Amino acid sequence: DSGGEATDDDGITVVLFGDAEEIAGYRSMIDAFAETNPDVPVTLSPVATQDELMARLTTSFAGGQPPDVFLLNYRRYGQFAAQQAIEPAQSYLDRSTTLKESDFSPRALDAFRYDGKALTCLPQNMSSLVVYYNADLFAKAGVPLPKAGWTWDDFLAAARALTGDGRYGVGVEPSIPRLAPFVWSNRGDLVDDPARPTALTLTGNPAARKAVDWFLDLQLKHHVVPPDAEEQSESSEARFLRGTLGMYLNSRVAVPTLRTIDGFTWDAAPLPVAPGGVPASILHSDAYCMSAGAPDHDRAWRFIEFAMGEQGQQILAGSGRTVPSRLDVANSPTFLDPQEPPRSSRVYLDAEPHLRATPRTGTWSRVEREAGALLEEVFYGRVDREEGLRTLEEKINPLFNLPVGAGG
Amino acid sequence: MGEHGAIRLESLTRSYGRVVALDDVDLEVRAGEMMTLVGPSGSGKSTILRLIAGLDRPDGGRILVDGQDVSQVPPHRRAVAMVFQDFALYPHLTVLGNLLFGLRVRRVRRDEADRRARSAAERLGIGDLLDRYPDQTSGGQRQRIALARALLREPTVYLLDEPLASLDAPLRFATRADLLALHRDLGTTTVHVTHDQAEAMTLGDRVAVLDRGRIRQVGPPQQVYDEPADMFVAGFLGSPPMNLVPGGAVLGGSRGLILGIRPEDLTLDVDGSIEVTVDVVEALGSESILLTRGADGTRLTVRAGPRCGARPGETVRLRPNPDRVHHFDAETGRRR
Amino acid sequence: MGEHGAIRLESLTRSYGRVVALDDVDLEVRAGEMMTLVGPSGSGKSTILRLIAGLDRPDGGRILVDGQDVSQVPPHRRAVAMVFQDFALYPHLTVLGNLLFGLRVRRVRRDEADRRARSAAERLGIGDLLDRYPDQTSGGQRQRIALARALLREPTVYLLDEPLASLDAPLRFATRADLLALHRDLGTTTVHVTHDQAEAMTLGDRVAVLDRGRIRQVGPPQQVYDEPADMFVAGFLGSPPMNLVPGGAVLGGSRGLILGIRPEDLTLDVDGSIEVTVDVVEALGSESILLTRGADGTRLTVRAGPRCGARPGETVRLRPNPDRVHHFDAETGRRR
Amino acid sequence: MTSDRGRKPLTAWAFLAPYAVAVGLLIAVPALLNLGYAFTDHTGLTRDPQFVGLSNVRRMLDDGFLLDSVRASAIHLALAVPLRLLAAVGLGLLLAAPRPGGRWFRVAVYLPTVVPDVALAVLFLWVLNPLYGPLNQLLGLFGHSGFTWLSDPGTARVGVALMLMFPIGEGFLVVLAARRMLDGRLYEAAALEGCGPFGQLRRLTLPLLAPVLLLLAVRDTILTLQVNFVPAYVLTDGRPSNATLYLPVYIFDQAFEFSGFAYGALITSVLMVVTAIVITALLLVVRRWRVLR
Amino acid sequence: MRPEGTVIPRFIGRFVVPALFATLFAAPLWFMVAGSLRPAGEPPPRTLELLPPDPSLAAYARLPELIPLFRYLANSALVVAIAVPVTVVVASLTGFGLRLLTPTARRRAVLGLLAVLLVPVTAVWATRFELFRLAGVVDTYVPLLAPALLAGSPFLVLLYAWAFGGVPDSQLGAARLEGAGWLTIWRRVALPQVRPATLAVAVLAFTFHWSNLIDPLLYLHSGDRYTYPLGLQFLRLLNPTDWPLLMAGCVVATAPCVVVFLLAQRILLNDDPLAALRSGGRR
Ligand SMILES: Nc1ncnc2c1ncn2[C@@H]1O[C@H](COP(=O)(O)OP(=O)(O)OP(=O)(O)O)[C@@H](O)[C@H]1O
Ligand SMILES: Nc1ncnc2c1ncn2[C@@H]1O[C@H](COP(=O)(O)OP(=O)(O)OP(=O)(O)O)[C@@H](O)[C@H]1O
Ligand SMILES: [Mg+2]
Ligand SMILES: [Mg+2]
Repeated sequence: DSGGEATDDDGITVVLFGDAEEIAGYRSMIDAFAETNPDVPVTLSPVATQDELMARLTTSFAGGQPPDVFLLNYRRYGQFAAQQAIEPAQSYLDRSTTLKESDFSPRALDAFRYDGKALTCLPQNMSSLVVYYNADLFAKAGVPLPKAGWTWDDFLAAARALTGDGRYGVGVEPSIPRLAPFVWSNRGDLVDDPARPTALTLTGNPAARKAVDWFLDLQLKHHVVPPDAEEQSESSEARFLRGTLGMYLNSRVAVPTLRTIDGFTWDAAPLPVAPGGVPASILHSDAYCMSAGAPDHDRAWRFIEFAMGEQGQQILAGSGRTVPSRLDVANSPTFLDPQEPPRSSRVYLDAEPHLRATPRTGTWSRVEREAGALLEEVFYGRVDREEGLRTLEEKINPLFNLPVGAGG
Repeated sequence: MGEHGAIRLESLTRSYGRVVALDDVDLEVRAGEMMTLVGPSGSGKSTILRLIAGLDRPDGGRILVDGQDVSQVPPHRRAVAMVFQDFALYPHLTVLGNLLFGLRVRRVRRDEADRRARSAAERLGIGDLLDRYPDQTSGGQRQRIALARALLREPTVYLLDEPLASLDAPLRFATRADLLALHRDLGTTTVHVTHDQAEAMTLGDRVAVLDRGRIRQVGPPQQVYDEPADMFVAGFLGSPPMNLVPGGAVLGGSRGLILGIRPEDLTLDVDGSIEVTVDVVEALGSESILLTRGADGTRLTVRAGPRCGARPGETVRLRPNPDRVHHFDAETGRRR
Repeated sequence: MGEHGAIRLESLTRSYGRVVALDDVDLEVRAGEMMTLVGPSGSGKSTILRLIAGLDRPDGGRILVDGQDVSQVPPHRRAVAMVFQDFALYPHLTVLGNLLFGLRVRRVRRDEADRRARSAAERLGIGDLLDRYPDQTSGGQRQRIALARALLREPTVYLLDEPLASLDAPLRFATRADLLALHRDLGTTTVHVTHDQAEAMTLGDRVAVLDRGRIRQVGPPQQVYDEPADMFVAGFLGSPPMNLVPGGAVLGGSRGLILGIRPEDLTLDVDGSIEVTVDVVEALGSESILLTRGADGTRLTVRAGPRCGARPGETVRLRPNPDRVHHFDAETGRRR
Repeated sequence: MTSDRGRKPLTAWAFLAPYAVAVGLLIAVPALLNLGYAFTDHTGLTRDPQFVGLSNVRRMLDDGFLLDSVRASAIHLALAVPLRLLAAVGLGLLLAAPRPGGRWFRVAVYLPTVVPDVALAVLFLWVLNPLYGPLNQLLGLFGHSGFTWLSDPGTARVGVALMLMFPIGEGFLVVLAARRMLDGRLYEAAALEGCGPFGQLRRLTLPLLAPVLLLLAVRDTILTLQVNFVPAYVLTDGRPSNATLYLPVYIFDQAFEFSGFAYGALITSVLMVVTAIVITALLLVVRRWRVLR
Repeated sequence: MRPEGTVIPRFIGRFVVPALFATLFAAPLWFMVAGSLRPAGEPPPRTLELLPPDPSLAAYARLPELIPLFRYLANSALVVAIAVPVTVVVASLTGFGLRLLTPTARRRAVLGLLAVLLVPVTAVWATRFELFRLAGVVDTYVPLLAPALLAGSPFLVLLYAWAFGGVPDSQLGAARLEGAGWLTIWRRVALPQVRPATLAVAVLAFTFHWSNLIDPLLYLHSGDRYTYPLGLQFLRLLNPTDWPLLMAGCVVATAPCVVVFLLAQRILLNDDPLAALRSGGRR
């Protein structure tokens, strides 16, 4: 009974995560799969949060009965891949008659090449970090609307103009994934070696340090970001919904929520570019993985083929929540539907060539989390900037060198 | 002493739901007196004590202590000490702790309190139990602890709710004497509840007989015993109880009357006027009780000497003491 | 009847931790006999009943019923019925439910069980209580329910653990007679525990007196009363207890002896040999108890007639009945 | 003692047998297995853990996060257990006495216990809201400018403890029931000795309830150390600066989030030892209460 | 009758103070209900309203569209329907066993229970999976009954032992002598007398099993066997504008527990427990 679901021996179990609406989307996709593949019964096994996903996966892997297919965020898949818990997907994709590697966003695929070459999992989406803005506020403040290629200075000027009167210019959560694109845009890097990172380079690398300071200054110097108490009183998202936040940085995930806005016009814009820098954004992606060890992965692969195929991707794109990793679907009206805001859905696709991913080592998810917590301390001025950044690196760097699974 | 603690109950009423526990009770306890309350189970004896203590409030009527209406005084402000039937010792405290409890509450200095507790314990012969917990003492010892605790309160009124009920006969006999001596020493007004015939007769200056929330008779014990005010009192006091015979039967008397005679007032006498058959002889050692039956079926209990010689089935003759035949109205039950 | 249920206890021993509850007890109860166990609290009376019932196991010794060793028989296979001191009625069942419980457990058919329960209830006069719950009945009624339940078991042995202890005097007197009548009817072997003097004297064919886990004396009640085997038995049976006086004092006798005389064997007599001062007169109505003190401080209790006329402080003379003076060894306490 | 003695105890053990089997299978075996994993390199994702001796222990000894976590748990214990006990006992005693409508008061106090953790956390996000939250507004009445509750380690800990003061239904129920078992006569005796209501509380109720209070304290200590982290997890998720990174949270993260299955198992054992020490200390401190009579 | 001076403090002590606390503790539930009545799609309120301006039940109507609400609820009900009786039986059997032990043995058993209580839940989550897999019961409801086989917690066993302590030895002996075996005595003599304890255990067990999230999460795999708490999690990550949905989900989760507590407390916390037992709580 190694691998595979013991209870129905000819079916497969698929573990997915998402909120109620996303799960409903997956459910209809699986229904569609069942129609065309009646011989492969699928047991849908959804969980809500990524924490729960990890608990579910660890328990079932440790207990010797992992699911056939599971959805994994690329920030976490490193620790699975590092232990060969995943059946690499490359050979299956190579042999596939329905899927071609070129159908997909190369940036998304690259994120799931654990050793840099062979594809481990197949990413189903590729969201990027963008700037949502309140067009009415921009008009009122007389600031030009953001457009592709705008710079940090334009961004800051707009933010300043929008701040005041109980309103704030920017809402952004202080975390590594939010900070990373700014660092990259300034031609810096988060870590010493993206393939085999051993330390954060937020202070050591001058370009990175400049980006970090610019990011921190939004709060600490320019006060265009809601301060600690304000942010805790009302999240940036709620603030934006209420029309008292000029710009809000988030990925495609926010769109369904933002679509409930009817008091003002809003749209999405690409991230500003550092002066003299390059456009950059960060990849948000989840991929289908097959658990290693099962004698036979054919059924699991058939499911993935369907989910990654045009029909599967269309169904999911319907929710508006994700950016399909299949370029043909992403460029189709299903995704770019002009009737639904944001009007500039193209910015997600335009960002695709500039997408970068954070490292995929076994301990990355831990690094990201602990670093985020410490960054927050600095961002809100709870600790001194220099002191805080130094502690951050001091505390985080040892984590890189731990073997997977070894504690602190 | 003896000047304080006069209690007056004025038309006290108390009901629990539909149960009328006390029904218009008037009672006066003189300062320094020991008053005994007797009555069947549920007749309201404990209720009276609880009302005097303030643990319960009357529905109607007043309670006066030394002429003062005390209805508004909460129990912890009344100078009343009560010994509960089950003693209500604090299980989490040693015997000494139990005795000290009240003193400490009243902020007596620690060494002074200790001295007083020890002397009270000595007085009641429990000086060597002070370090035990209540559940490590016997029933008789607990009773003394409860008494010692009450003594330390130095109250104007003692309330004792069946304090001897859980002791066995020899112990009960001994403690009864102690209680009497104590009351004589202190002269504090005491109200005392009992089920026990002997206690009722010996412990109180006066006895009040209760039945279903009403007082039937109050008076010195011997008087109540000798001249019961009604059939209830006649039947309740005395063990075995008084023989009650319809008028016109073996004891004579007219119809509409009930005649009563106590077992000790019937004597075995070959010239006796009543012929009966002996059903049962209960030889109690110190005396014998004959359960007999007359020709007309009337049952008569007779108290005879320890070795009276009568045998079950035998026919004997009884002589009633004519001075001691009681007459009751068959309708009202009242003494005539 | 009467042929079954002979019980033999052979050198029974039972300890609870360091407490020796029974210490080498031998006792024979004849078939059909009623045996009464008396003794102070904690002397092991209940333990004997529990061992006979099989609710507890002896540490050593054997229990034979009709000659059969029953140690291996679990209680529910022994044909034994027990009435507990607290009656042990099931509070969650009605009276009828209480009576039916055992029958239903023994798989008697429902209508048959019902019939039998009702007839037992009728027999004990509780036929109209069947729908009440135990706590809605009086002490006397509960006692009958417990008896009825025991009757339904149709046992070869009845074990009664202080069945009358919680009743008040008039009720106890009445129920005592019922119990006797029942035993006479059924003729089933019965072992009966009591604290009560009168019960001990009247209910049993024989009495066994226990003290600290040992049997002190077994015999017909009157015999035990009249010829107590030792000072303990002498002091325990009889209320007020026997006067025990060191040899050489008021009652004469030699040193090394203790002399005993029962209060009823001392008579007030102006020619009496003993001069005493009356301390207390307890007028019990039907008799009086005089607590007196001799010139040498010897205390003597005297039982006198109801209206004996003695007053506290008075000096009276007592005449002991010389035939009824008991002699005990001062060392061993044994009768001489 | 002969072998056939004590049929009753034998029966008693027979009644305990099913439970013992369940404990053996569902607790003892898994817990021992878990303890075994503590000395391997098990990540939870593979099936062939290798024995690595004490290397996990060595890592543990210089794990700064673990230190934070132990500190967070210790402070949490010191804050939450007294608060929760105080609330459960206080309310249990306050509401035990029969009174008209008393039932509804009791229901109200029990309610937060059945409210899902998420809802409670969401509510507390509002209660602790630095600008609009009632707590800061209350402080404002006293001229205090209020706190940014969840950004300061100290106030965040207090906030979590405050939140956990609400789901106290179990303890509350037990105190209610226990208070009702106390003999009313003792209170009457005390009143007649001149003991007022406060004295009765201090000298009777609390000492008499000591065994139950101890049981509750033990249970709450265990709950607080080991289980009660879910609402805190939702509310703060370890923030800020690991101030609320309680041991179970850290274990959960290690075992499930970071593939530190073996390491998580080791800390679990540490947690158990810590709990046992705390409980033993508790039992020793209150030994003279005669609670284990 | 009584002077003013005593009436008012008594009133405050007996009613005002308890009412204040009751309000405080009822507040979470109230705000949950109020939150669930907000019309969906509006930005979250900055303050918590006592009652939304125009309350609507839309959130409740949307729940079944988002998650298989009724299936989850039915699954939960099934689990609870099995688990609660099992908990009660195991806890009461074990508690009865403790009651029958001699004091020394009981003390030892209690210490053993304490040791069981000490084992952190995290120690057994993942390792139990192995056992369940070997038994072939992963993805069935059997693992969800495991806590029931453990009587929920040793605490409930102790609760029962404590309650059975009130059944006097003499009653057990009497039943024994009437021919009842120990199981009969447990079922027909002891259990009926501790109904308040049974109810307390049942309420606590209901609450536990009804809101048990971790066991279904770890051991249930088929989405259509999920219990409600898992379903509730799916609402947690919805947008802030969908908060009414989350609150409605929480209300749905809470309601059965409240109802069960209300039903039970008529007997459990009745001012005259004996009378309430007899009337079966009807008054
Ligand atoms: N708290 C109470 N609630 C309801 N009824 C009560 C209460 N206290 C007493 N009663 C009832 O009031 C009546 C009188 O009770 P009380 O305790 O005064 O009797 P008693 O004479 O002391 O009886 P006993 O000799 O059995 O102690 C009884 O019928 C009793 O059932
Ligand atoms: N289960 C027990 N555990 C410990 N000691 C016990 C137990 N049962 C009885 N004892 C002790 O054994 C002795 C004899 O007890 P038993 O109950 O037989 O006395 P008894 O003569 O019936 O007393 P009473 O008249 O008070 O009922 C007592 O000292 C008692 O404390
Ligand atoms: Mg009374
Ligand atoms: Mg006994």
